[in-house]
Amino acid sequence: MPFQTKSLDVKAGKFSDYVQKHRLHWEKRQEAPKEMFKRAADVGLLGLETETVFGGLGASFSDKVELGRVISHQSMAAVFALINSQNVASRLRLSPHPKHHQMADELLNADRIGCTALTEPHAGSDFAAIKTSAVKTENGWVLNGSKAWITNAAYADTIMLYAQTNPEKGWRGIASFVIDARRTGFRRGEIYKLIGGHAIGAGEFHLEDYLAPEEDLLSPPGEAFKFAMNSINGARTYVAAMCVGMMENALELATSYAKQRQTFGTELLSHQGYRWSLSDVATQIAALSALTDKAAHLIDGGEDAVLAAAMAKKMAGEITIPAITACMQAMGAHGLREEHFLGQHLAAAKIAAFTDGSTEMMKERIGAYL
Amino acid sequence: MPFQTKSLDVKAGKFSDYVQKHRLHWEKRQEAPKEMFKRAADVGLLGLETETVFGGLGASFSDKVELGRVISHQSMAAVFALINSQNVASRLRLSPHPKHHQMADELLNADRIGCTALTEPHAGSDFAAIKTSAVKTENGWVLNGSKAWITNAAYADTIMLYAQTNPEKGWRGIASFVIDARRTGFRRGEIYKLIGGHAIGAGEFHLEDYLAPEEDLLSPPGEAFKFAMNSINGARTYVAAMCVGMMENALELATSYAKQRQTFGTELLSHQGYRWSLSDVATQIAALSALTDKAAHLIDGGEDAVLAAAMAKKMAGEITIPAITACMQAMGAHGLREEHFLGQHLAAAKIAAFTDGSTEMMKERIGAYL
Amino acid sequence: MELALKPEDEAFRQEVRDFIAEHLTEDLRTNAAIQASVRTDPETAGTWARRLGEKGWLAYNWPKEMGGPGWNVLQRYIFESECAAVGAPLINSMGYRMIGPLIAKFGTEEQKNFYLPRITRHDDSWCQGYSEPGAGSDLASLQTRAVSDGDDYIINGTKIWTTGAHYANRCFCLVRTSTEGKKQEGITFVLIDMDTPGIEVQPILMLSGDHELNQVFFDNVRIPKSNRIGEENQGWTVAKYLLEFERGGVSYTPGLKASLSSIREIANIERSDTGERLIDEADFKQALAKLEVEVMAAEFTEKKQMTDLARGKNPGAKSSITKLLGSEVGQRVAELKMKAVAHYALPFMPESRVPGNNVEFPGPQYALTTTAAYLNGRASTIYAGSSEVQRTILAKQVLEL
Amino acid sequence: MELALKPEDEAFRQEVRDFIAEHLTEDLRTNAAIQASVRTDPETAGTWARRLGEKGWLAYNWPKEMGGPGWNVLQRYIFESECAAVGAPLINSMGYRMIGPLIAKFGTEEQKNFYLPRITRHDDSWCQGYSEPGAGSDLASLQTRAVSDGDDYIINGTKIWTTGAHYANRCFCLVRTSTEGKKQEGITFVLIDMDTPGIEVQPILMLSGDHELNQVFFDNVRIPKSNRIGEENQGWTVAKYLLEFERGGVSYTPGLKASLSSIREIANIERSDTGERLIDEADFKQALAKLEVEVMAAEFTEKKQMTDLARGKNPGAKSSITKLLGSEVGQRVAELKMKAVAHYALPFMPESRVPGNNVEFPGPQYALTTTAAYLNGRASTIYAGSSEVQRTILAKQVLEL
Repeated sequence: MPFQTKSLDVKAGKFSDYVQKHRLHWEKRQEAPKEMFKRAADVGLLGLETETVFGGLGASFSDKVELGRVISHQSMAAVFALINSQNVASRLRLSPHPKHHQMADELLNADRIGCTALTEPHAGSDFAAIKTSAVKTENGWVLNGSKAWITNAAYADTIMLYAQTNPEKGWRGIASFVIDARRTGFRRGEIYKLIGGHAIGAGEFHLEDYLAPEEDLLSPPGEAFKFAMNSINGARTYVAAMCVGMMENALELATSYAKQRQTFGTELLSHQGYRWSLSDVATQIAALSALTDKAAHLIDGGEDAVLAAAMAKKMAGEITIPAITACMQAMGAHGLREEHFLGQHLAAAKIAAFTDGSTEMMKERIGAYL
Repeated sequence: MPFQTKSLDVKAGKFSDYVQKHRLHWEKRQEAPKEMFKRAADVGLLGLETETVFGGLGASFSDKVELGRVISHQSMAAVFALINSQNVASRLRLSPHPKHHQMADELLNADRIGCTALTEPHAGSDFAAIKTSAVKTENGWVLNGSKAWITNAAYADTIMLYAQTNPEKGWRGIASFVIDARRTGFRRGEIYKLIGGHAIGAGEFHLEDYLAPEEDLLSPPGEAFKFAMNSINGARTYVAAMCVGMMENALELATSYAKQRQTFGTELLSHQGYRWSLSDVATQIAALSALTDKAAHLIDGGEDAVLAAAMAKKMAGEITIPAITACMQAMGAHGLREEHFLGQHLAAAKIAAFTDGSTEMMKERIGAYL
Repeated sequence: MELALKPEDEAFRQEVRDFIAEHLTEDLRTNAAIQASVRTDPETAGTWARRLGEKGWLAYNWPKEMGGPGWNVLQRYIFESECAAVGAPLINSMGYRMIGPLIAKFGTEEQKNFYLPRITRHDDSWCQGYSEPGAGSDLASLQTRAVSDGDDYIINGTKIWTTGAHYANRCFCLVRTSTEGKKQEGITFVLIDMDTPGIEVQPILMLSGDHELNQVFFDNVRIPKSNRIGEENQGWTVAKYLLEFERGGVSYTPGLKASLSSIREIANIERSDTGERLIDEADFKQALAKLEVEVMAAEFTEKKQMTDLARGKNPGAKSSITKLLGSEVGQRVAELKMKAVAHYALPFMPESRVPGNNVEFPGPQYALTTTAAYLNGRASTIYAGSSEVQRTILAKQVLEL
Repeated sequence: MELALKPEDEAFRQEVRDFIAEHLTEDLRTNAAIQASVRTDPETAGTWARRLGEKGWLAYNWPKEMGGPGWNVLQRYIFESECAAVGAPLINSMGYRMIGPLIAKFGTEEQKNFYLPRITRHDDSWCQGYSEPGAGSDLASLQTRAVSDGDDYIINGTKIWTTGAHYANRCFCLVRTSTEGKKQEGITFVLIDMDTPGIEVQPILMLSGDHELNQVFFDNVRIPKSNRIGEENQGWTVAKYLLEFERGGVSYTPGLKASLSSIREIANIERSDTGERLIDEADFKQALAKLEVEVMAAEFTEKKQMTDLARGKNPGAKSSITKLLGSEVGQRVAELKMKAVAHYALPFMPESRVPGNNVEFPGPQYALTTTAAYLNGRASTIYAGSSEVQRTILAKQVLEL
């Protein structure tokens, strides 16, 4: 679907060019690229879903999905990190407290970097089992615990964090807080080196008697969980769209390689076998695109997108790696060259298959509808 | 593997030609072809595994597998029926009673037709649950019960039948008997019309106070079950080889069709896409052949073939239908024409996937080794 | 697995349901249920077609100016879905889907006035004379000759794989009027009445034993030139428009969704080898879920394309994607249904699928047509441009390889 | 999943095991275990190769008259299986598997006497100069020129995808000595010492970040004509023999079986998303069983072909089947292993796979090389004749299409 937001295509193009130029370097230095956020701010992408009255673009969810797809041509990890930060910026605008709006302003400028903190070292897929505790005192909430596999953990300082206020209540006890990493009680932990995913800046951090003032309670117990569950349909949808983007890129590389080879007079890649194999990839891309578009459309309309998002995520988890390897195979040994970034796409597809509910979890979710 | 038994290739060729000439007619009249056994007797195939001293060919198990493969080019159902009868002929030679040898002689001449009777209307895969009862009296054994899905049920009159002598003992109570359908107490039941499988003559029969003299007890309780379990590895192996035969036939049809089309000057089937698709079929045939050869070799050597046979059967159950449809697809609309018998091959492949333990059961069996 | 509809669409769906409930009588439904072909028998299908025709819903894909109901894309899809869900007879759509839109585009006023109303009422049964023994996927090689003789053409040659030629009364045909220039340039599009002297129809039996296909022979068949659609030697252009229409205009997914729902019902009843309900068996459930996703993806792809069509855009080469998805997913659905009915897939009793028969099928009703439908479905990746042709089109026109 | 061996074979296996237990020291084993390439680092592999060479087991596929142990097919297979099972270093086999048999067949007595003993002792490390930027799967298009100059050739051009060129001291090479006639007819087979002036080696990094491949540039490189194998312009015949030997001579399945057994171990430890052991999860178990069957089928196919080879039969085009099966099943096995280690597939720490490093990998040891091995394994369907080339050979020479 074309972008609905005015000039978002131009912004996306500019940022894509920047990512393409730097992505190999980011992988090689094996560090999350903080400067990438600065560039995203210059282009104006960190306020993607922030309302225009607050200086953002006020983009629809469909546009967010489209942005994920387009920039994933260059690097899924980069746009995944970017969207993670902008999610916090737009969420903070719903807060009645001026300090949160101040933080959101800084997120737009990349003076702050945002992230959502949900998973923990020993609670991967079972969200309700998180152990990070929030205890209410007269000075505010005291938080303790560790978070793991957190996107942007390398630099994020404005964190939408989920914690348990009452373990006996299960998911009803979970609340969300704004955590300011510049305050005492926050300690950054290990930052993972992920193949094809250094730009994600994934890693861990710890809260040690971190004191959150009362107004930093973002969603009270009960509501936080529902908010997270709603937003996960969105995440599944844009992750699937990112897979579309990577497959499109692989297909473009393979087809342009084929044409180039033809130009040099060798007929190697004019063979029908390659053409058919790539046609199948094109067909799968079309089918997955249709699913992600549909899910995005439902979410934009405020309709139930649980099934459509789960289906898109499952299909993405199953077809992306075979589709990319088919394109690599069509390029022969050239497909193995580092500069094409196809190895990183493969690795990112693997990350996509795990994040926001694994392919196996999607099967369970869809199975429940059978 | 080439035939080891002298001139068996010639016999197999003669019978194949005969089957090819009549198979469509047999399907059209929707009846099991009794005359087929007469022809098999003339050629000398009904004594395949019968020792040469008894007038048989004394062929190895590997040769039986090879015969299954070769004749399945024309009709899996026909050779399946034939092998079923010869199994009884060779088994009866182990009996010390002259009357059984007399019956075996008649089986060699197709004056009798043999079959094995195991499954029952309500005991499909669970052999130990059979209900047909055998009660010992002073005049011999009195048998009562019904058998279903029995190969050659249309005409068989010499039946190796499994019955329960003591339900409390489970599989240890099961014995096998020679049943002579010409005696009172035997009643033939419904004969199934099976797509692609009329030559199998599958159907039902009933025993109503059938009196079997003591000497017609073939394997006593306990031993019968072990004999059946051993022979099932053989059955799984030759059924897999029959699938190889059908795939080979489909591949031959598709390749010769392709060549013929080239001769007429159209380039339709010289396309690489078809060639690659058919090459994949050739590769799968080679792999399954290797498995069936190995299992046959183990059985010939008296070694444990449970796993190898189960693997061959499972692979056959999974690849045969897609391989045949790939060949059909390569032939375009011509592949759909009745005379090529490809629809019957497809149906027979479906029968193969069920008989002697379904593909799902094979998964369980292999899973136990994991 | 349905997504929400707006109130006005709900109302429309109810209207369709009411009509079907009243006019799709029990006998029609039963006759349709026991058949496995891409069409129901002509009598059953014809009756249903004429009932729809009276209501003005037969040519449901036509705009008002052509004499159709002028439905939008969603309404058409609802109509198709409702028909598929209750198992309405599969009508010979050669008239309203194929030749109708083409006459409307290329026909003379006289041709339009004569044929279009007849099509909306199902007065005729049409067949398509395209493929020949030496010209299947490579259609332009066709050799059936039409020689000019005053105001007539004299036709000689043969057409093959002609669905329904044994009961059709009219045929639209591609014939060669010139052997000069490129082979595409000497082709002309004509309409032939099937009772014209010199036509012989020979049956070709399908894998399932059903009779649906034919070979048609033309021996000095004389037709008036007024039966020509478009100019002489312009038949390829006419036909190409139709081929894209055929690829793009057919919705596969309403039928696929109905099949999946039937598989779910079966899997709730049948048991696996290990005794558990099939729907609870891990392998089966996994295969079913995979197909649910594939069908949903195909559905949204189809809907996207229908939206384009509704906006008057020619889907072009992209219609190859819907054809590939619809037909190949369809074959996988048919295969899973074979798996679901297990042993019941084996009985071969084609008579039990003939309306009015008294042959009892030895298994549940839902297994009656499963195998035959599977076998007949093999043709879906071959007709209307084989999968291989679709891939070649995609590679050439979309990937520009 | 092992089948029974005869007593004499059992004894042989024990002999191999004893040798490995004594000579495959802990440091060699550790260094091999942390590497994911088609070869181990030259130092580790070289040490192991020389130990085997001393025993007379390095050129284990050679007959006695060539200086090998003269093992039969089963003994070779046992040796390979035992090495694979304990994870012995993967030796650069270009010498004993590729150039050795070829020198034995086409070389002069002088060449045989010089090179063959050196190969059995691993005195040299060989690389193969075949592919060029414009001549990959279509090898005969190669352009690297060798111009005659008295008793020498002067070589100019470039070779690409040259495995191990950065540490090899010798290279066997196809060069063009004539541009007349068919392109296959002007090719000559030569041996080049890598320290000859004018050779430059540039690295090509793999997907995994590993360095294994190179591009080699020849700038007026002078070699004596006595380095030629076979006659001038007969290089294609020489190379073709080698290509079939390469396709037919390599056993894929001992390594695949070792991988499967490692997957089974992992699946006994790791847990699925729903908390059960991975080995008990229906989907995973199903996928594993499928691969067990495929590997077993590939194994018996390989053994059949090895029996042919042992009988002196050239496997010819059928070796394409073993190559296709081995390499494609191998990629599926690597993919399943990725699935088994789940999140541990993601960490990227190539330093942790360098012998003697002190970088700790944040996961179990069995996950250390999984992803890199998967990525490097993408090459297996491309080198030694890509899958597409194999399919084309099969279609042409076996199916005669």
